[in-house]
Amino acid sequence: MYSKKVMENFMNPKNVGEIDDASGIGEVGNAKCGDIMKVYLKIEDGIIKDAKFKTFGCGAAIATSSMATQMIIGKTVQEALELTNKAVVEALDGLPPIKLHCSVLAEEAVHAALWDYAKKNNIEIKGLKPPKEDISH
Amino acid sequence: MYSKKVMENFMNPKNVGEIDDASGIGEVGNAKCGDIMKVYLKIEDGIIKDAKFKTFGCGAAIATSSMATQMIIGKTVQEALELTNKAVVEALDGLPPIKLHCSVLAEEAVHAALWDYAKKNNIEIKGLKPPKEDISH
Amino acid sequence: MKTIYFDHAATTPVRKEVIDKMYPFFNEFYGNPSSIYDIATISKSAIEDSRKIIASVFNADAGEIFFTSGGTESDNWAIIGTALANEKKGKHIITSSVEHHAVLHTFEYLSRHGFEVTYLPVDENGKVKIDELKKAIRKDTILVSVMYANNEIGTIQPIEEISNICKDRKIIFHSDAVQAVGQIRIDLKKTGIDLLSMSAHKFNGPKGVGALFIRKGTKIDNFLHGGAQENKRRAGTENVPGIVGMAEAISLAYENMEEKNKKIIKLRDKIIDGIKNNIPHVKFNGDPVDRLPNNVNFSFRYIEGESLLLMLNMKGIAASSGSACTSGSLDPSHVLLSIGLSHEVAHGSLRITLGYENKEEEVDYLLQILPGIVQRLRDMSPLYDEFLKGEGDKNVQ
Amino acid sequence: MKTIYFDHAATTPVRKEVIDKMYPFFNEFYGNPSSIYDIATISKSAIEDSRKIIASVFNADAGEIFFTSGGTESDNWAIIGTALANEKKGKHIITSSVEHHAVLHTFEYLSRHGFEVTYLPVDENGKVKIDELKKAIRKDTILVSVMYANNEIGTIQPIEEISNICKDRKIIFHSDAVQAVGQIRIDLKKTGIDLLSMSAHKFNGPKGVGALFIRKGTKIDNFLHGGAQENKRRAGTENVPGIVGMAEAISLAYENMEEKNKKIIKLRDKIIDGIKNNIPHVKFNGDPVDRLPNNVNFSFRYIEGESLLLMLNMKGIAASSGSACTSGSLDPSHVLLSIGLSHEVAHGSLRITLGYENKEEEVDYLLQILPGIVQRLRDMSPLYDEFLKGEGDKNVQ
Ligand SMILES: Cc1ncc(COP(=O)(O)O)c(C=O)c1O
Ligand SMILES: Cc1ncc(COP(=O)(O)O)c(C=O)c1O
Repeated sequence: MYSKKVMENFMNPKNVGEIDDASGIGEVGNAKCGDIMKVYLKIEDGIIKDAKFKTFGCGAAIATSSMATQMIIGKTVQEALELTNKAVVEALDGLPPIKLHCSVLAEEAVHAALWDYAKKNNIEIKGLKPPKEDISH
Repeated sequence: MYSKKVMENFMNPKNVGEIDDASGIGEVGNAKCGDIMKVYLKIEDGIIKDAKFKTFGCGAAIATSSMATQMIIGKTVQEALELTNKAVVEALDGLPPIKLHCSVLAEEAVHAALWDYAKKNNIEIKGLKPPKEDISH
Repeated sequence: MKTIYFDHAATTPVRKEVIDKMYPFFNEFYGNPSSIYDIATISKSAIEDSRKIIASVFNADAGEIFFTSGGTESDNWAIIGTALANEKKGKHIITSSVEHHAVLHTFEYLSRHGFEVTYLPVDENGKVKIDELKKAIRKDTILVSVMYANNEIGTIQPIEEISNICKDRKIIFHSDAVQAVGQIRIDLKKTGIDLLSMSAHKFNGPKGVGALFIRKGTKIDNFLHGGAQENKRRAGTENVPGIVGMAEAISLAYENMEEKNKKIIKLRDKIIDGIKNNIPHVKFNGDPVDRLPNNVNFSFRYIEGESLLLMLNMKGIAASSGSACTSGSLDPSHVLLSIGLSHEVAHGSLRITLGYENKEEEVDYLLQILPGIVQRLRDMSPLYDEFLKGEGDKNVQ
Repeated sequence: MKTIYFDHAATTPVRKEVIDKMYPFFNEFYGNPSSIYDIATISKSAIEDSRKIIASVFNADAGEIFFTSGGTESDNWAIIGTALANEKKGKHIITSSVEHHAVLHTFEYLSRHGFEVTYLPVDENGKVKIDELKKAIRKDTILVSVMYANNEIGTIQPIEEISNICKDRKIIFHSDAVQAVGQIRIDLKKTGIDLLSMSAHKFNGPKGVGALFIRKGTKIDNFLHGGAQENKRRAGTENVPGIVGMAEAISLAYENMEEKNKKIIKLRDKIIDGIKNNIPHVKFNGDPVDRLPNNVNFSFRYIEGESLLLMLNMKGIAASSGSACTSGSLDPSHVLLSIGLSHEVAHGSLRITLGYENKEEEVDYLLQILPGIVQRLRDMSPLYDEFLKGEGDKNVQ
């Protein structure tokens, strides 16, 4: 069902955990649908120094969290914003069609964390929209 | 599907043929339904001296013709009249349910031949009913 | 005594190669394809690979092939599924008078539930009359179902023409190709059939598995309701060994088909000529040209089919008949009656259908014993008597 | 790594003895049972012998057993067949909210075609509430369908009571016994079930074959239309190897059943106790007493089922979950929601179902690795975080 890359990222996910003094935290999804992703970002000088996650969800949800956080570390905020779910899926060598929503969730989680960072620091990130309010678990 | 007895009587039927100077001839069934039996009887002093048949029909039709003619040879007319399809079926060690009508046909063929004999000789055989008129092939 | 099997239209032996492919799916890769662990994903891939193999034979897309339990289910699904899904457009449906019961009885079922059915007549070779089809089509016609090739007399229908007529009028066209698949090539990109039924056991695959081709975009309801299998179109745990076996069987059947058919047609024509030349009072049934490569069908006057089969069986030959006695009903085959045979002649029919494993010696043996058997039965027949005495032929067509 | 197979409710491996019985029917006795020559009469007898074997297991008459392509077809036939045959009496039909989709989706189909459906609620152990059934029955109720045992949580329904209620009111009672057959004894002379569905692959028989018991006198329409097979009740060339395999599998399953069940119940209870005692924040699902001998079902809070299955799979264990992710839909199992679980808890369920070939070592291995896997996933879970921080439990049931 899953590619080798997905299984690697699921079995040995990178960046699991929290960041105590996170610059921004984003949480998306809801337990009703079976997926919650919480992403922590450490941002310095507009660069993402660290990213961590906690995820409740299926194999694809955990693997996309792992991959998405890996892909944004070291990137600028603007670059992180431009990370699409498609890029995450490609980096994982694909996902089954019914699992594509997990990659969307990962994209949204990163955006939500960036939104939180922007709000806290009272800055504007061009092209960033407010996260949907569906954390209803 | 068929018992050994049926197959024996089908593969090596007894009494196939005609009797030139038959005392009575009976033909029943119709080609539309796939069965015609024609029975020839040679009757002397109220005893069935010989019986022959010609049959168009399935294995059961041929086997019951063979068995029925064997069973009446040497019998009195009255005894022949009393030969039931059940007795023929038993003598054949049974027939599949959908083939029981063949044994009925054999009984009817013997009756028809007896009727013909009675008519020709202007005698009455107790309990004998006229054959149904369905020779419509 | 080894059976000489001449009844491939009824069913076929499963090929050794097919059994070997099926085998591991019984107790090694037995997982339920809907599950997510390894032995289950192996069954899942096996199904998807089989779907691709089958689709490619017909030049179709894998997503257009849906596995079923056999030809009957495919026919029922195709017909009931389109009727119910399109009944708002109209309730008139058309089929031919020579269809298999899996189609005919399904139309009868629908006619009991508010649909109006037209049964198309056929010509004396068993072909649907195109003019009659054109006349039968109405504004509210939603479905035409005409078989690809007939199971009794082997006649191949003018499918291309029928499909064009349906396409022009935007009517869904189903074809029961249970007898055609595995015997002749069918290109579903070229021919506008919307729904096509097939059954694995007719081409040396296992019994209990078949498929329905559903052209993309065809409006059809589900027939078996339940789990999400087959892209949510056909519920029920998949018969994995059966599906794998079906794919292997179809691959083998279409491998060098032209070459194999040449051989089979030679045998078929040898039987046809042998019977025509050596047995009097016979009638050849079916189309002489548009005919399945493996089908021979004759009526032998004055005798009845079941007795003929029993005598052949005693000699080790397995064949079939349109006689009523072999079907458990009173009437002989509706197909033989539809092409104009009298009941009497229809009762005396013999069908020989060849398979890839038949040999010329077997054909020679049949031709050697058949005349004697026919004569033996005629010698017992009161109808033959009448004929000899000159009173008969008027009755028997 | 050899798979430790703990998903026998999904499907089972075909037993060697069963395959051996099936084998000759693929290419030795391959004849179509409707034909009259020797190799065909052998298949015909094999079917009738199989029918007798299966009937005797249920204390039923052979004439009451009809072969189908599996549990789904049996369910569809039972429900649609009785609904259509009895619609003049009424169009109200009843089922439970914890049925398999093969039943639920068939009821939904009928509700789209003019029938009115009542879905009975269940208690927290998954049992149908008898009072609710009595209340639901109306003058125009023609069918009640309640499964014998649940496929997810293993709860055995009060079938005797339900059947008595239906009998008193002359309502046809169907029971989907796909999960019960092969695991517990069912006496159809004692219990007034009118229609009972079963599927061979759930008791170490082959996939793609099942049966429907139809009590003599039950009014039911045909579902698959076509040939005269199965006493003219179910058309389609019979899956002879499948049928023979099903009979062999059922014989083996019911041989020394009590003894075998003792062993299986011991393993089952070892798992239940092991999980309860070694893993915190779990919920046991299903009835603790009226339960299939082979079923374990737990919810593990704060984690999601599919990840759990994937981790178990990496350790060589095959199991199942009611998680939405494993079903391809968004909602978790309707069964778990029906017994009152929140979506969140339902997502974290694990089903372990045992088979005759499972060994105690396998159970020990599961109990050894499961706590670590659950903990690993909890350590990744934001819900577990919240719980630890004391803000969580209010949300998760
Ligand atoms: C033309 C045709 N259609 C349908 C069927 C039904 O197929 P099955 O018996 O595999 O269900 C058959 C064969 O029996 C057939 O010859
Ligand atoms: C309770 C129940 N009913 C029906 C079915 C359907 O059976 P099948 O998949 O064999 O058609 C299953 C299993 O999938 C089941 O567990």
